[in-house]
Amino acid sequence: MPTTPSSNPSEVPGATGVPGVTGAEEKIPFHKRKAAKVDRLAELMGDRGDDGHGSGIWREAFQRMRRSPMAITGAVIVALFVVIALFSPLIAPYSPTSQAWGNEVFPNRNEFVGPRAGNWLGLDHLGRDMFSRMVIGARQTLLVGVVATLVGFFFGAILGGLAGACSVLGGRWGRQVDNVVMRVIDMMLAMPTLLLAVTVAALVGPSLTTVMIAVGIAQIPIFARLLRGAMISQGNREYVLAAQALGVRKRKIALTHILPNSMGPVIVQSTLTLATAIIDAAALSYLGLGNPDANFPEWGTMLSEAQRFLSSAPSLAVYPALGIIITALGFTLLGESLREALDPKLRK
Amino acid sequence: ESDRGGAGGGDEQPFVFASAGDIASLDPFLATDGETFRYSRQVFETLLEHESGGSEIVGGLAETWDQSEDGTVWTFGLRDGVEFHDGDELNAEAVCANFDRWFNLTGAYQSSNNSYYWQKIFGGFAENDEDHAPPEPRFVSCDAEDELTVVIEVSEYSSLYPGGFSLAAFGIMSPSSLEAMEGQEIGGEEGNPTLPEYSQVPGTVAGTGPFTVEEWNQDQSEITFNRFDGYWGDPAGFETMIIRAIPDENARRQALEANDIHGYDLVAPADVAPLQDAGFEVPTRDVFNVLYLAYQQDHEALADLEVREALAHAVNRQRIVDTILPEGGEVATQFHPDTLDGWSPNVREFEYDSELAQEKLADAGYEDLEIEFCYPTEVTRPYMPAPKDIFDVITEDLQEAGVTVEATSYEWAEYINQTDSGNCPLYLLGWTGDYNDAYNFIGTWFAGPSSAWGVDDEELFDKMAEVSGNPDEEERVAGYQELNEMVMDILPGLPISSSPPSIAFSGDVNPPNVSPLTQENFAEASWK
Amino acid sequence: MLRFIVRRLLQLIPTLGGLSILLFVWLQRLPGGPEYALLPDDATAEQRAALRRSLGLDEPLAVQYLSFLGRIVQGDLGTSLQTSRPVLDEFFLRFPATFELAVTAMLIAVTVGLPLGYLAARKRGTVLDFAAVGGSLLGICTPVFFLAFILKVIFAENLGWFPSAFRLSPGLSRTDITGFVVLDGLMTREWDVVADALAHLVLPGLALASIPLAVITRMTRASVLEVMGEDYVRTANAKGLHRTTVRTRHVLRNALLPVVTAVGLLAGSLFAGAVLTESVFAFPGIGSFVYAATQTRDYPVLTGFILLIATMYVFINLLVDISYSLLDPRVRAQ
Amino acid sequence: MSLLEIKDLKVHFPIKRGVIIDRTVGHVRAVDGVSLSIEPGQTYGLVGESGCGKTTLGRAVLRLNQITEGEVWFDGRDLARLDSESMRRERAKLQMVFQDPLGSLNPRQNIGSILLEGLQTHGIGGPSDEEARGLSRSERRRLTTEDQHRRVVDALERVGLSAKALQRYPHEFSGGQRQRIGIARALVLEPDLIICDEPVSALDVSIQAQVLNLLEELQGELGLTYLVIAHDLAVVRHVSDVVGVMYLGSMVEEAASDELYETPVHPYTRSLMSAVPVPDPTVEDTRERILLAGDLPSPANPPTGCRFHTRCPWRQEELCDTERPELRPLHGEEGSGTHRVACHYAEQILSGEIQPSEERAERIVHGMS
Amino acid sequence: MSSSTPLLAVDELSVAFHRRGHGETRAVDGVSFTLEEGKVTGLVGESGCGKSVTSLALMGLLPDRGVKVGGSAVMRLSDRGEEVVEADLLRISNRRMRDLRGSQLAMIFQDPLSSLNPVVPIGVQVTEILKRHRGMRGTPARKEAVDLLYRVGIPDPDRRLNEYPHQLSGGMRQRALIAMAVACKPRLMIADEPTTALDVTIQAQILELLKDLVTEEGTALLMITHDLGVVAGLCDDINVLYAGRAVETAERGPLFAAPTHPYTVGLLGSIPRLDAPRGEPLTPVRGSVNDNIAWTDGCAFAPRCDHYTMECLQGPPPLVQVANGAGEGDDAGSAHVHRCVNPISHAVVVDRAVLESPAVAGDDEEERG
Ligand SMILES: Nc1ncnc2c1ncn2[C@@H]1O[C@H](COP(=O)(O)OP(=O)(O)OP(=O)(O)O)[C@@H](O)[C@H]1O
Ligand SMILES: Nc1ncnc2c1ncn2[C@@H]1O[C@H](COP(=O)(O)OP(=O)(O)OP(=O)(O)O)[C@@H](O)[C@H]1O
Ligand SMILES: [Mg+2]
Ligand SMILES: [Mg+2]
Repeated sequence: MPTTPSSNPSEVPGATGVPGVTGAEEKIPFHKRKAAKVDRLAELMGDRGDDGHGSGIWREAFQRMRRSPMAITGAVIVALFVVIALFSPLIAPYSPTSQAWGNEVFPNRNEFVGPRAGNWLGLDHLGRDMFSRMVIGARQTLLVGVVATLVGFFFGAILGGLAGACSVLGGRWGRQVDNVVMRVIDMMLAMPTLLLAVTVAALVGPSLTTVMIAVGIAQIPIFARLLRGAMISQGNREYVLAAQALGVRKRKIALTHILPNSMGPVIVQSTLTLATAIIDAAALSYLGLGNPDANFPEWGTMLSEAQRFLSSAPSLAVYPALGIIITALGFTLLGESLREALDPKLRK
Repeated sequence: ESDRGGAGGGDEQPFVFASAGDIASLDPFLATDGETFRYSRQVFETLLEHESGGSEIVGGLAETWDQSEDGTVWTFGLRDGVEFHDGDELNAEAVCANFDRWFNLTGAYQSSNNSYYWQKIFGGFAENDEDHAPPEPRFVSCDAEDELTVVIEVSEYSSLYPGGFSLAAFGIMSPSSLEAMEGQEIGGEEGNPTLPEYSQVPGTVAGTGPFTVEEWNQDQSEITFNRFDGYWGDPAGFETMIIRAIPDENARRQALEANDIHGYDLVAPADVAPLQDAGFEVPTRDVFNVLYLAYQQDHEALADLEVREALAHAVNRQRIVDTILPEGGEVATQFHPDTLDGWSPNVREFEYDSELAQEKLADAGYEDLEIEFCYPTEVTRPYMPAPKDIFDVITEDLQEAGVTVEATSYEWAEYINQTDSGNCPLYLLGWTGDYNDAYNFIGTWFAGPSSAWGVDDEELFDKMAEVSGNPDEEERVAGYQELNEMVMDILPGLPISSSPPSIAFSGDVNPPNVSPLTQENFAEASWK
Repeated sequence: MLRFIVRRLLQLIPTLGGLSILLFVWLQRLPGGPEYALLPDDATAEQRAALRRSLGLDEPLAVQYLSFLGRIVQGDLGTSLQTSRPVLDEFFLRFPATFELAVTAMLIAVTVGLPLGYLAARKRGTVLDFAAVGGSLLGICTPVFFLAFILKVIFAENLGWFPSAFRLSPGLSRTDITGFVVLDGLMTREWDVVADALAHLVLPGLALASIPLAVITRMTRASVLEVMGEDYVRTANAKGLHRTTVRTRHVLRNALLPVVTAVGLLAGSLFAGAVLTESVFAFPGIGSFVYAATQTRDYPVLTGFILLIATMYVFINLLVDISYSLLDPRVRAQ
Repeated sequence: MSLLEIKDLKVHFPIKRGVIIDRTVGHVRAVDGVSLSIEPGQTYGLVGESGCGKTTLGRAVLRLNQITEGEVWFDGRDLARLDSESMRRERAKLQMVFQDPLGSLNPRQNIGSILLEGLQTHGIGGPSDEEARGLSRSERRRLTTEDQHRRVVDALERVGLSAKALQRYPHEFSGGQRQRIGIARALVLEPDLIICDEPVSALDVSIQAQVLNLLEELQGELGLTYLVIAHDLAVVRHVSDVVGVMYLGSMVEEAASDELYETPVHPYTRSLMSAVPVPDPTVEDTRERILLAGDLPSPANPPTGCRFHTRCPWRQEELCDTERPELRPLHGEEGSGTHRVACHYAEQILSGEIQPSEERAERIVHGMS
Repeated sequence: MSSSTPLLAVDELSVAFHRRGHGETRAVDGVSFTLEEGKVTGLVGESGCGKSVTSLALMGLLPDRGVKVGGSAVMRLSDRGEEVVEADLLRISNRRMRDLRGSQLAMIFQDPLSSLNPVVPIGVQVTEILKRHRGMRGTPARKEAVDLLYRVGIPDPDRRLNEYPHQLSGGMRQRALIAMAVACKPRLMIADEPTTALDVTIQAQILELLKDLVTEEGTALLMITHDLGVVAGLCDDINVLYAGRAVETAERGPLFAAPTHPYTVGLLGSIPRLDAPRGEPLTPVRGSVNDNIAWTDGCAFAPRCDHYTMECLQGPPPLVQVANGAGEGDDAGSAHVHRCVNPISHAVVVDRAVLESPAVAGDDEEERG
């Protein structure tokens, strides 16, 4: 079953008989023989299966990821985390801020309450239910990760997209714009991420928003460079030239051709940034720039608060730490396997 | 393991103490921070001091002191036979040389962070430099009446005296070192002061204290002391002592546990019991501080006394004391620790009663009170060991009483700014006394209108001025008691607790007497 | 090559200039000034205002910046408000500690990461590979300060194998020549100092190494895997070369190129990463000092240190680029 | 009148270098004074070694490369002088087929959208102004959409693909099919001229033949004009009416396809022709081979005089390395005047007056000891 | 008999790749051929038919895992003295293979740039093989390397030794690769599309070089290419591969003069020939290699064949001797074999009209879309 017809105009079915056919077949009428042949061929080629329709690179990547244990582990972790985060108020048995058991815990005397029937993960240093705090904390943590990533993604994409588009299509003037934007990005890159975050946090004052903005800003140059790099490499591809040859406007080429094709690495990076954001947020909390509001427990804050009790009640620190590590691991695994799945080198 | 690190120095291993930060200068006069004063107390002595382990003022370099009737002339009888580290002898002229130097400082020395305590106690200078805007001078003169008698005159009486004479900033230095410092200015251009060399490199400054400064290693934030054998009192228990900075509270504890250090200050309450259990010496200081919850009365609801009372009833202060503060702390009934004269047993008290609080709020028409509540991050203060925990507990209590709390946190520097400017309706703050005088507490807060409190009570302010200006000690104390009662009626805030800050030592060490003013004399400590 | 270096150095000027303006404006806008950090709690509003004035902070920002620029041209980064010592002095006082720490971390990361990544690639799909990949992912995902804490609790507090704080045991006498403890110790043959300093470097070094180690392991692995599939490796095999020749000359040499870049980038980030590690281990380096400076609003220190760190970062990258071009003739040609 | 007339076209790429600000330190003379003209309905084939500037020339016509100098007359207008917006519109009439069939298709666009893009950009299709009168806007839009869709399907069918391909993505097709899509993309705009840059060199032989047949077929049906660029002389000769041979940025010989094959004059053309393998052992065994020494010199630093003199077996002591030969009609002979050569000694070579020096090629052939 | 044993006898070579989730791919499936000293054997076929895999299998360069190699490839390693040492290249130890590679067996790859290590100077890459197999080092090795480079026609070899691959032109890179291959005078050389990436003029140089090598050194050359033109000029015996199996094997004369397998015929019909009259359409094979069916189901070529019958789908067709009469009445030794149940007789080939015969293609196309 050829997918390509021959362009030979004389190749009209049934024009002449088939030469050299053996005697046995001569008895069967020609058209029947032909039909049988077609059927048989179709049958033989049938099991090869169709390549799938309307699928793109993403779909293919998805297919590949479905077979990767790394991707599956990552996806399961992330899915679990997201489900917990979304439904946390339903899952948490108690209010995360209720100090209902406040008189049972004495941090000043080193007396803590471990896991027990009513409190599966025990109580924290102020007599709050650790399990509920972990569950509700997942939501805050997810929020931090997502918003920080969006901040970095959004501004990074604008900067990088601008630079990339200008560099590829803007001619001489565009290269100047690209140059200027890149200088700014270089400047941001040269500034140590954590210090950048710390100063941002100090500027805005400690809060959840601060952490999200600080972590997000620190990611801007990474996204920007990535997108710019991808756009420039895509911009040198022949399909861009083809679009230009069609007479498509430059702005449209940048937006509908180059940009969508450059988003792959950026999307991969977003997944990885989610992990980074969660870890960086924890670091900021450790430095005292985390969420001040006890009403919204967040793992990073919980971890940094619990460090004080690490030797007497290690579990207070270990639960949120594990939460952070596992979640970050989930996103990293997912991102890495996505990267692998999208890698043109690994694609046939 | 007792010879770890013993390779250097003498034959005895050095005693290593961890502070929270490096010192700022070798000359305490230029400093404002506790770490510098901790260092300077080992090296320099002041005219007056506090009793070992207490807050009573006792003689230091002066054995006797007297004030004139109007309290403006102070006469000190110096201790005989006191020798400076550089061999100079202590006499009245030496003391006056110090005071004269201070009074005649010029230029950047007059900047408020280079002569903060001078300006606070003695006002401005002989010639005030407008650039730095120091206040009017209060110091008049220092005269050596005879070899061992010093007469210091001030322009007006203040309850700052005689306590002010005990401030570590006024450690007396030897005449030779003063000479050597002469002409050493605070350098750098405007806005970029660099401290003079004598305050950075050991060798110039010489005091009379039990230790001499051997070395200040700035890259390690480490200062090394040697025993001063010519000390007039009991010689120091350690031959060598090192104070090194570990800013992080957990790191300090872990370093002690790992035996990298032999003592540290600012022990977290949570660590006290475990450390004691593990065989460390964790003596508890006497209480000399107050932690309070301030009600900023520019806030509409807080201007209502009933609301303030309601909030006072809403907070379960006992729980804070029981679960968060170190053992030995207690609920404060007034803005004044009970270890200090002027404490009144008769102040109005507020029981924890959430329902009553709710009722009162309802009466005042604030059932749905929403209020911002600030706390500082990244600090522990002796009176406030875990700000966030305390904040969380209070928040929970307030919410129990139906108040909706909006949490805000600031870093310490910003926190002071915000609370000072009255931007926080509710906030946590406190004070540790510098010396034994009630004015050092309530006077700091309620001597006049301030945006920190938003209190505007002329009667209170007048009374404060009157009492504090009274040179008669007994009358003054009675006055302070009344004032305390008055304050608790006005209820500008809720005193929460007075809690004893702890200091920890290795089990091998006989700790010094611990001081409520956190002014330990490490000469008293020794190896077991 | 020289042209390239000069060009890069000249490009540094606008970058640093821009960065300094950015920092200047930004930092001065931080809420809460030094007047709150430097004076005691009971200072009055007048006193604070006076301090601001005497520090020159009441001048318009532009004026402040210009005088800052003027000084910077003369190599003066101002003085720390906290310690009143010149910022440059402060930097070089603390830089050796951080540098030693960073070098230790990098050494750990490289000496462990390279072989591990290489082995993982060679034994692709085996338990070793799985462990290396898993371990490095875990390394990336564990918050550094938490790891540092765990290391300290286990190896310093409980086992007592390594010291938990400082750069050198207190009281240990040493000769200070360069500020680099280990180097000085080696130069003066003070072996006890060297041993002591090294012991102090182990735990913070490990903690700081965790991320570079993980990154290098993964990069090496990926890079080796990629190179092993390259045509020229096939050619080398077709020439019948010994396996070791193929692996060293043809595989490793090419595989290490991208790793070199990564090492450079990581080295830059180590100085910033030191903030966390240093504060956990009370290690007296630039990280902890900068952190303290943010708390006290020590503008000159913040501006100066960040500029210096950024310069260093750019320099390290320049070095990487140069070494890259030495290693890769294709780049050299350009 | 020619459909496309290129006069003395030059495309130089600046080589930039500098410490702070980039200075231009030289130029890559990718195309260095080429003139040619293409008649309507003709196929013009351009051959030459890799790097000789064929692609650059093709792109310059479409102004996808900056033109340094020269004129490109198309349809009575000098494209080199058009402002960018008019040039953009002009592109509807000038289309291009690229070498890499996959690379020149946006992987994220389905075939339908790839083919529609050009129509939408140039607003082709839909009711004419007259027809559109009185129609509502949405109606007009509907008609336009329908018409464009029809045109797309039409183009697809012309290249032998069915309308089912519309929803599919480039990577789902085989190489030959992708190249057909590339051709359809050019075709749908109904251009006057299609520039094919190495349209078959990335394809397998059998597919290559399919595509070549298709191109010819389309020309027969639609009367297209082609500029076919390729490095394979056999391919070019197979499809072209006129063949131009390029060497290092300039045209060395131009003649009607058959004439060029029968009487190649320029030494480069001769050696090129002798190097093309013929799938016939008898021919191969008897053929005389002119082997060239060395490689193409760098276009940034081309040899003086005749660009080919460094490799030319017929090189003479005079002129060759000093004077650049012009592309000129061949003197004498039956030359219809269409045979043009850029060689000082073309006639002498043709007549056998000048013989190739053996030694140059010798060293390679008998180089093995 | 020893003298008549071929240098390398490949018998029923098969290579299957296993990939997780993909099952088994038989890239090479029972290919047999022999190589003789001083002779050139060609492997021809479209992309993906298993040419490279065959060569890699012989060189033992297939990946360690996920590959199953069957059959045998017996090579005569030495015939010094009476004793003949033979070894099956597919079975000998890795160590032994490494010793053979480079010294007895050498290979030239398709892409000269990617086949050279970009960061190692050419000199080192040449001398390392001398060091490995001939124990040369230092100055003698360098001198030998210079000599080698000179022999393959690299001008100024002394300077080139210190240069890196990217500084060389494509032709020179390929020469350098050839220099490495011939460094130890191997008895067997495999060239995997050595000229595909090169220009025709350069290709001619390289082919000439290879030809000389074979005639002068008596090396056996396995020439892999998809270009029948190249094969026509160079090879003595030719194997046409399709989908992993040889479909036709013959000496070059008969193969080009009287091809019998429809695939071979199709390939020949696909090539535009420089010497063919212009305007004649090509007659390519339909479809592409993607359209194969499994050999187990019948002839893999059937879906593209204009010639197939039901018989073709009745299981794998065997390799059979071509019935005589197809040209020269040659002896039984020179085998012309094909794998076709319904071959094209020579008479038919001549008659093109018959070849362009009925097909089911049209119908199929509609079904598939
Ligand atoms: N954008 C560019 N900048 C600088 N030089 C260029 C650019 N594009 C092409 N060149 C140079 O111009 C010369 C001609 O290139 P061009 O691509 O036109 O050659 P070509 O004949 O199409 O070769 P090929 O057969 O390899 O496609 C080459 O030396 C090339 O390096
Ligand atoms: N490592 C591998 N894993 C799986 N399949 C492979 C591998 N290498 C080759 N193949 C498959 O084996 C078949 C034959 O490949 P091979 O490289 O031998 O083709 P070729 O004839 O050399 O083609 P080309 O002309 O493109 O070089 C192809 O279908 C290819 O997909
Ligand atoms: Mg080209
Ligand atoms: Mg191949």
